[in-house]
Amino acid sequence: MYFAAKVDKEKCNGCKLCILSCPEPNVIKFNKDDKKVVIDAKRCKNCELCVVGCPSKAIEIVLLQDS
Amino acid sequence: MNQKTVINKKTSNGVNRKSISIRMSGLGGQGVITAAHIIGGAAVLDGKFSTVNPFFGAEKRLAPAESYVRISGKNIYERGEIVYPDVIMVFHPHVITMGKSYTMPFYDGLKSNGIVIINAETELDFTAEDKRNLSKIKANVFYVPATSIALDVAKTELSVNMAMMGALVGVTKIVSMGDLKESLRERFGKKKFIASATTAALDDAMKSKFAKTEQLIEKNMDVVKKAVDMVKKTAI
Amino acid sequence: MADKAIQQKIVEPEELFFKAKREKQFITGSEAVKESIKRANVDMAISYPITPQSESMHLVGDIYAQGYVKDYYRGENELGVMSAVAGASMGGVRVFTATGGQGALRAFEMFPTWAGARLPIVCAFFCRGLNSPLTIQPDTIEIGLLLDTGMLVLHAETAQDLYDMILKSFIIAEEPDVHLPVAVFADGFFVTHTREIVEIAPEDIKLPPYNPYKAPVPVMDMETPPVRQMRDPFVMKSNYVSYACHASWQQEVRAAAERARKHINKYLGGLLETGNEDAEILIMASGTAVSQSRAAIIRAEAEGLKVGLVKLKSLRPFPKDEIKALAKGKKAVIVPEFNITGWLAREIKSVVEDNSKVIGAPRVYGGMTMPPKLILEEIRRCSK
Amino acid sequence: MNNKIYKISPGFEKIMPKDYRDLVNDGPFDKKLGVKDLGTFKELIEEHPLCAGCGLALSKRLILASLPSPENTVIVGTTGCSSLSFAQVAIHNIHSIFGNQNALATGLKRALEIRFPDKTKDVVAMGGDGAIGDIGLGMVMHSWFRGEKFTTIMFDNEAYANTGGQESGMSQKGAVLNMAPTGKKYDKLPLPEIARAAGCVYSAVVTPARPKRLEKMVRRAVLLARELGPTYIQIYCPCPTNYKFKPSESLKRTKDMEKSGAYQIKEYISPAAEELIKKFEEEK
Repeated sequence: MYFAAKVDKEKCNGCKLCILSCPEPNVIKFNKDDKKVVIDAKRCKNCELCVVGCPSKAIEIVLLQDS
Repeated sequence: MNQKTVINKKTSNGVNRKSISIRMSGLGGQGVITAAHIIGGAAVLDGKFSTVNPFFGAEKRLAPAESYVRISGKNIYERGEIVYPDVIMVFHPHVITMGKSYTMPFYDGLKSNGIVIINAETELDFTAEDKRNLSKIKANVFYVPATSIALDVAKTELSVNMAMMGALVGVTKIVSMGDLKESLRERFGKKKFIASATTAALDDAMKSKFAKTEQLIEKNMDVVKKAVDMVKKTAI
Repeated sequence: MADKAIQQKIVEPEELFFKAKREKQFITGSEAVKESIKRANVDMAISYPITPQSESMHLVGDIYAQGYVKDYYRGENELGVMSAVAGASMGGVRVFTATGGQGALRAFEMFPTWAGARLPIVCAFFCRGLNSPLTIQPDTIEIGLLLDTGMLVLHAETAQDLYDMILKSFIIAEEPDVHLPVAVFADGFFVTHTREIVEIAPEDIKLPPYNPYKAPVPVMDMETPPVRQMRDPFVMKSNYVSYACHASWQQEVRAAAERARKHINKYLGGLLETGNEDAEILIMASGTAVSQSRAAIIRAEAEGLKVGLVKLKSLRPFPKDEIKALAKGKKAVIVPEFNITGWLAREIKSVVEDNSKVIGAPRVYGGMTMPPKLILEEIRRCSK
Repeated sequence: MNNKIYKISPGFEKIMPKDYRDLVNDGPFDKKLGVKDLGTFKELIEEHPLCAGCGLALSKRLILASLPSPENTVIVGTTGCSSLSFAQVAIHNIHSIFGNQNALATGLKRALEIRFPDKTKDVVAMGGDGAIGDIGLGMVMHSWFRGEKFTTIMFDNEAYANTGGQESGMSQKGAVLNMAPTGKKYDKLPLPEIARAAGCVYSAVVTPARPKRLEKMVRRAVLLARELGPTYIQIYCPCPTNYKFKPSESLKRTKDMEKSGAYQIKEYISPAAEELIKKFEEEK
């Protein structure tokens, strides 16, 4: 069980500001097909900088159950 | 291009085949290290073995400076300071009178029947104890007015060491005049020589006194020859 | 870059070391260093005018100006120089520098780093006393302090040794199964400032260039694949694997030094040299202490005393088996040293079977000379 | 670097770690990518052990994405927080001892110039404020005085963060930190100005809250260093751990510092650099 950032695809406008505010490499990826971001939760350190930086309030920190 | 003394294959002139060690004591800037280099170089040109090394501190002008020359017909192993010299050369009276020396008293370690050559215009006033000790080891004390010879003949104090070498050759015949001249030419004739940065600067000063290297060598050889004539033994 | 290129023919190391006709020159130890570097095909040399100073590194500057070395500059301090030669070596060029005494200690942190990064740097150390009280005079105390940095450690007796050891060190250092820095020590003044006859190879030949792609570690030039763990191994991860890597890497550095033995044997004719090793009394020494011992032995023989001499040329790798065998059954092993700590006696005591016969004397330090008479007195005492 | 050299030999694809496979298939080498492309390629840095919300980690990501020629860049780092992420960088990355990065980079850059006279090999020295501003300042400044052609980048978190938050020369006056229990007694070192005076042809200050500006500066610094001489970039890297704020406040703090004037973005460009920049822009 751990906390990690999660994107609400409905709200994401693909501005990529979250990618530029994340201190971790290769965590937030940009999907060229739907022009939205995806988060690799396993590498997320839960700093919340993307949450603060997202103008669309599309990211929140959630408690993930998987190991 | 590079400083080198190619060893002459000719046989020794036969003078003084046995080993000799010389301790030169002077003050920084007087050329004790250069003198040792030239004497050692002349011996090597003669087909002998020689090692030459200086000893000084981080101090510069007028601080004690010593150099040591070992010459032998056989391989030389011992290194460093010469503790038991055959010859002691004193380039400046202050070595004795002001104690500007690595060895106190200045004759310490001199072998029996050894030679002392002092640069002074007049005889020095040794203490009674010094006189007693010097005569006990049967020291042969010579004086040479090296500074005035240098000023008279070469018109520069930088040639004091040449006069001292002349006195040495006059007394010991340790190297020939020809080899000495050749060694001198190798030392000053080449474009650049470095023993230490300070020595290099003094070399340039020396060269600036003379229009040409050959003139420098001739004049300095004149100093040497005059010193050969003027060195005098004194009773203790 | 120097203004004019020098034409030198590249020859095999064996040719330069052993076959080329040598010429005798009457030069100082510092000049011998210059002559060595002239023929070593060195790419870069970096200097610092340390106090204590020898002329070696500014003479190397002169041959840079003549075109024998591709790049050269005066660094800002000893640590800066030792760091810059590391950078140059990681960049894949052959480098040389020299230091000694206080300067060496100021840069100390880099020496184990060189070894750990497997850099084949050749550095000459000209031994001087260490503070305090202030001294700049000859004293070999620094060797004892630098023995366990992972570098190979050689100790020159004469200017001839210095010339040969530096030149050969490049080839030994760069052997792929070694690939370690080599520290060539020589005693300040006694060797650096002493003018003596040295036999040297012609100046128109030089060693083959260094090939960094033969190194057992990647050269840092972005011409080899980027890997996750770089030439600086295994730092900063706190887990069992990283500890195990670090430990095994240290073993590998030491093992590489041991593998240098065969190359030292090949090029330097052995880690040590012996004379009269059958005698009951042996002198074991390195550096200038060997010269003083030779002079003492001549006098001992004149008195009818038989003494053998063991000259240690390599201190890392240390010729432990050789020394153990040589010392076996001897009456005494005399170890004269130019330092107060007696590191060589300590080393020898650690490998001989009965170490009570190892005599750590005479010792002189702080710039003192060692009259052969002092060694002779030990020989006489042991002969009774 | 030739891209082929890090390709995986046939049959080994499954053995190589995923990160390596990603680098080969999707890495930035030879692709002229930049900060705007982040999120669409495999980055040069991998998962590192730096703290959550670390301004240094963000800066390093941005710098690596900004390098004009990563396939021919060698990084020289030094002890400190930044060194915790060296082993995770997929270009040659040297970690030497504390504070000597600029001396080491000098030797490296000169060696690469000897070996590759016809190629461009960029060297970038990176370190924290402790390494660059304090312990290594002499070696840093001397590399500038000598005019060495490489870029120096400081991760300025205004403290010795790796060792637990001690005062550094780059800490703000009055900052209460370990070893400054009553507050720092003197001003932050004026390093950008010192860099300019010491011979840097380009000296700039930026924060990771301005990624595009940062990218522009890094590119300029590296390209100018190739041609002209030393360049310097100082990046404010907020440290939530030692300055004791929430990781989520890192970028807000950066903006506040900028707004209050405590940390000003600036750029000093020498006339020669100015001319060259103009040329670069025309070529574009």
